[in-house]
Amino acid sequence: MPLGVKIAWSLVGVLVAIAYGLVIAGIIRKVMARIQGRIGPPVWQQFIDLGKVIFQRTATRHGWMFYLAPIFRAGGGIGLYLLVPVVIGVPALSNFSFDGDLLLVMYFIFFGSLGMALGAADSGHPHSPIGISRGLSQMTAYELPFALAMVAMAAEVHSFSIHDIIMVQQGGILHWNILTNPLAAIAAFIAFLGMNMYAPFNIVGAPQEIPVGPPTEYNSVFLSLMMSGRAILAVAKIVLYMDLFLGGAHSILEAFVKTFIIYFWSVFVGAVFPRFRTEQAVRFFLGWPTVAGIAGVLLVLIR
Amino acid sequence: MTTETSELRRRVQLWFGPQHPGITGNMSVQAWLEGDTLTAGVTHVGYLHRGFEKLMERRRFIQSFPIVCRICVPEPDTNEYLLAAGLDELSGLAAEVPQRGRWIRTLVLEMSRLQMNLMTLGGHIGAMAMGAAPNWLIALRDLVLDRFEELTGGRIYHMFITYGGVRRDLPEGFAERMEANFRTIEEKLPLVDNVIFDSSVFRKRAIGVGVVPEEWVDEMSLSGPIVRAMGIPRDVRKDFPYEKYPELDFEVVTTTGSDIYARAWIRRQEIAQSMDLIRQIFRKMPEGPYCAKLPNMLTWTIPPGQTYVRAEATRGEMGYYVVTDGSDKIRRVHVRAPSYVHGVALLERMIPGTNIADLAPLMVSLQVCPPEMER
Amino acid sequence: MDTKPQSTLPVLVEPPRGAEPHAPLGRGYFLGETRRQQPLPMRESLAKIKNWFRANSLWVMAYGTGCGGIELRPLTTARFDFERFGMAMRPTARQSNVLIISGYLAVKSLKRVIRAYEQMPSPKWVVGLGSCTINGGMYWDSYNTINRLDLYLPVDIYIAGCMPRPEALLAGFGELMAMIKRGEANGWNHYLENFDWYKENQKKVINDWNMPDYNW
Amino acid sequence: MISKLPIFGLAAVVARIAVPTLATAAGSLSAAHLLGWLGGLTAFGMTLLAVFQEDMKKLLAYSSVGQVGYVVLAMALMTPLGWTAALYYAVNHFLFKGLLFLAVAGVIYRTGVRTFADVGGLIRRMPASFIAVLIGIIALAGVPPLSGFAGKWLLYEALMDKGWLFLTAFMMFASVIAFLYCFRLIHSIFLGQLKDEHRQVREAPWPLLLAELLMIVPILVLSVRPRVLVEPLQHLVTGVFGVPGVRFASATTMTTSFGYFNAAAMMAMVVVLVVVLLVILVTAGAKPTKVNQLDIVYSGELPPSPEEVQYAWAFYRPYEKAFAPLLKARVTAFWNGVVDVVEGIADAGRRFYTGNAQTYVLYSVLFILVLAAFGLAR
Repeated sequence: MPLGVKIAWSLVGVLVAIAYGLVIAGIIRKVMARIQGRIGPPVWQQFIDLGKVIFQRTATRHGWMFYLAPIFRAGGGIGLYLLVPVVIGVPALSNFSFDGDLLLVMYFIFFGSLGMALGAADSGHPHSPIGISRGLSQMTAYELPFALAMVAMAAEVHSFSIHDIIMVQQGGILHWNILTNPLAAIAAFIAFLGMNMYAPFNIVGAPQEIPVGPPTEYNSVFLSLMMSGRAILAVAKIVLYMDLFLGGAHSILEAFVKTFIIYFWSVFVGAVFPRFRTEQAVRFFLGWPTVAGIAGVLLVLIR
Repeated sequence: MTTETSELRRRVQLWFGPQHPGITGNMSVQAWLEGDTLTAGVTHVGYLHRGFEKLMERRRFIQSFPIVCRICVPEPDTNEYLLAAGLDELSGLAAEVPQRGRWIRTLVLEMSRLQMNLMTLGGHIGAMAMGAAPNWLIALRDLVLDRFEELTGGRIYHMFITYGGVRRDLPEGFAERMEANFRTIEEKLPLVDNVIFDSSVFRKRAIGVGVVPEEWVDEMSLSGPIVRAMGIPRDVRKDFPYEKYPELDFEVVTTTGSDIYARAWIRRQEIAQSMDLIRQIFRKMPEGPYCAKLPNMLTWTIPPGQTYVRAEATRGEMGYYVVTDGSDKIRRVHVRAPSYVHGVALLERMIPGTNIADLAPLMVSLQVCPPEMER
Repeated sequence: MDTKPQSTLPVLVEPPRGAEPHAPLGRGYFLGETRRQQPLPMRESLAKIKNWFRANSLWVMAYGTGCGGIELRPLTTARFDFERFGMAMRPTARQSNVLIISGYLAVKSLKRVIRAYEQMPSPKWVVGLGSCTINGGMYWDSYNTINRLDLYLPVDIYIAGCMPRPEALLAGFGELMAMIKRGEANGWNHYLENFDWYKENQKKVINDWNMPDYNW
Repeated sequence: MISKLPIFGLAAVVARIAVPTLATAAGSLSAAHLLGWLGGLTAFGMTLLAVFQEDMKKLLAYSSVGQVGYVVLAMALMTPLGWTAALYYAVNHFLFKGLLFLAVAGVIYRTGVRTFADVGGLIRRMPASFIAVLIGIIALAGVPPLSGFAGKWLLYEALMDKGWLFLTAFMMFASVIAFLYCFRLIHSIFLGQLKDEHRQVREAPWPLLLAELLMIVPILVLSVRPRVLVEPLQHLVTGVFGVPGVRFASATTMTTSFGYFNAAAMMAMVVVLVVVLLVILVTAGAKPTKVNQLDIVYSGELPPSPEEVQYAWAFYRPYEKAFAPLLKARVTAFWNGVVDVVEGIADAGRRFYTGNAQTYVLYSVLFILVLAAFGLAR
């Protein structure tokens, strides 16, 4: 496939992914509302919010680094999405996944977070660095079980290529990594809770403590870019998990179903828990999720 | 080259409030943060000051009742009762208040304690960002508010208890509808217990956090659930019985630990206790008139005198010091509000060493009610 | 003779405690370079579509200024649930569009409310809740409250009552949404056009005025 | 950068003497494995200590020691890929750490303070130094577009290739902890609130900036074409082991037995994304008004002085609390010993960091000469 066509397809894919991320976020708001006994907003509420935020008549900014946070947040999300194959066997939807491997993807997750932190800190609001300090602390903590799981996955196929990891899982549900190495999967899925920032790990934006953390000063068009970045980042992460543990997807429908299931795991946990304190969250991840990850790696070594 | 970093630069000044979702109303805590620990905090009030005590000096006795219930917005009935009881006592009307009137007063007081505790229990976990339980509990509280509306005509402000008794009798079938509501509440409460008291995260966050030492009780005149959470059975309803509480059968709920968890547990038990008491009240309430024959409200004067009346609000001991001078207006009234003690003195003393994440749960568990602090 | 045009802004802002300001007093810390006076009539292309988006996504600032705050809890939670109309609470002024003045305003609160209002991005709307915002309600003779809110802030819609039930609030917000869709809720325009008048009124009641003058 | 020189000494020594013995001992628990864990633990422990420093230079010093840990670990791998990684890492670290030291020296020179809590918001006064530090920390953190990622990538590929799985995960963890101090370095110095006494601070002197530029250019070159450095290093290593660890699929793509990495494509993607999004941000929506420093949402109150709004002291206190069991009790004595040693080393090292640009340039030239001599000698 020529590069131009591929870029065009990827662009379409990015737009679809943003829309899908917004729809998922809308469904989550609905589900959360139903758990709380409310009716909840319409599922397309996120689109209305996005439109409203873009159509804001005035905007304020601080220094020039202020621009960086939304750009890095959205750039990190889009970049991550572009590096992960969405549907196997369809070149149009496999994006640029052959230009990078699992390590690159892992570090691209940090690209968004770190860039966002840098930009948000420029606003000069004390809530931003406090939120960032919490967020980065938690990020390092869930990184350990996540890294253990990644290492286990990669060691199994002796390759860091996501494509290879998907290929080894073909041939039925029993070949999926979630069943062949459940311990590593447990570690990774608990790390996923921390990544998604739902309770009990939503310590970054904690409204009762530091409303609303890093994006406190963001408004108007900055906020809209941040919202779309968050949407696509969520989609990219669940696609990555689908590829690693649920055997990838062969059709768009399968991708929708699998990603949806993965995402709702964190939502259902988040609906019924209060929030950890920062050091409690860090200690939690360094506790038994790490043990599960170590056991997962041992499982690979024994085999 | 290397200079010692000044105290000013080690700390960050943060304002919790007035515009802050973690604060329990329109008040603010100016706090200093070092790392993630608050090193000092000052409570600021005045955002809600209306000068009630002054306003009442310009109003006739009956005109004071609509004002007085605004002193604590979520639990107005204690204020109404206290003003009514003070005026009863000073005017000599106390002897004429009929028995049923007293029972209905007790009923209203317990209902208001019930709805306030339902809301505060949700606040405990809501301050830790758990959305479901507060939603359920506020929906349950709305059931009690429905009964209030049926009884008094208002959801929040009732202006129901007056001198000489109450404004009207119970409507037909009130007890049955209340019982139906109680059954709904009792059905839902185990679920709430499950997500609050059995939640490992809540236990981690709440046990051992925000401990009030026992020596402070008399030193700072603490009262209410804060004291009962230390194991001291102190309750105005038992110690200085008023209205029909002596005829009701209940034990003061106590526990040990004196932390956020213990105070939440006390509130949970008091919800059950309130429902039990209301059932008892319905059983024991006699028929009869609900109000004494009242004098002409426009010309009524009360002979000079002064008195202090007290009652148990959900936050602790609430007291009114009422002075009359023989005219048709109150000469002076002073409100002894538990939130003032807990929200200004106790909170400021507890802030040093508190984690920034624990301030909101701490404020909820001390049950600070800003309008009551400022009057 | 100094020919540089003098600032038309009065020097209002005290430097923070313990600081020796390098910038001219009143400009360095809080003020932008120019005050942006935007006469903003609602004459823009796509106005209808934009207004539809704005009306269906009202973000309310989480600031309970008075007693009315107690009915905002039921409004947001299970029984009345205003989120089904696309409304949500936002904890920061920079991201909110609706400011609910829930009841009476003490003078001290008024100062904070004005500051919060001026930090909100436009379009922004003010909802006056309860009788106290209309004429002072039962605190008409209190020494510490203001009686008429619209002397100090442009109120788009009043919801009368003491206190109004959540249903009344929902009806009020429904009316506000309809006004926004029709392009009639232009309180913020009015504030900008009559900025000096509003400031004069505000300074009349707030004695220790140390607020920055900005309006965007 | 001085701390890197022994690495080459170590490399030479290990190459001549240790390879035969250690390679034969590889089997159960080899000495190489021990050396690897020693390197890993150094990287982890020093990184953790760097996170909690309040002094810019101490932070960089701890960070350097931690980075040497990575190099030692890669050396201990005793594979061609591992050695390539170690040498690449060392050179790269020399570049970005030199850059960071120079930029921070500029800040210290202009402001006269070294504690994070005493500076802040300097981006408005020293934008060039800010960009230098930004490039330095992105390279240090190993976040994709810049050269640091290639080093991290080589290291992980080498570790996985060798089969040291736990060390791989452990190093991933340690390198993420490095983000904490990277962010702190840039936030506490350049972002946030500008202090009153620094309102007149000027940009760092131009010789210093020139030296920084000398570091930035190779970093950018390596970011797009890591092959420029990896290929010569590969030649060196092949001399020892006989087989190459990295293959070059194209001008920009490197492959190992475990994975592949296209640096130029990555750089292109990031640049395109940032430019496109910036254009979107600038053209769409309302034109933003610049507001001033203390005009922040502050719960409706007026913020006090910039000093009290800047969050800089004890930045990672919760993190410190989470690791308290590790840093307490018996372990404390051990770490105290480590700290003493490290501080001693850092103090000794500080004599070389004169803050004088000419000296630094001299060091750089000397270093490159030594490097060249080393290469020729092979």
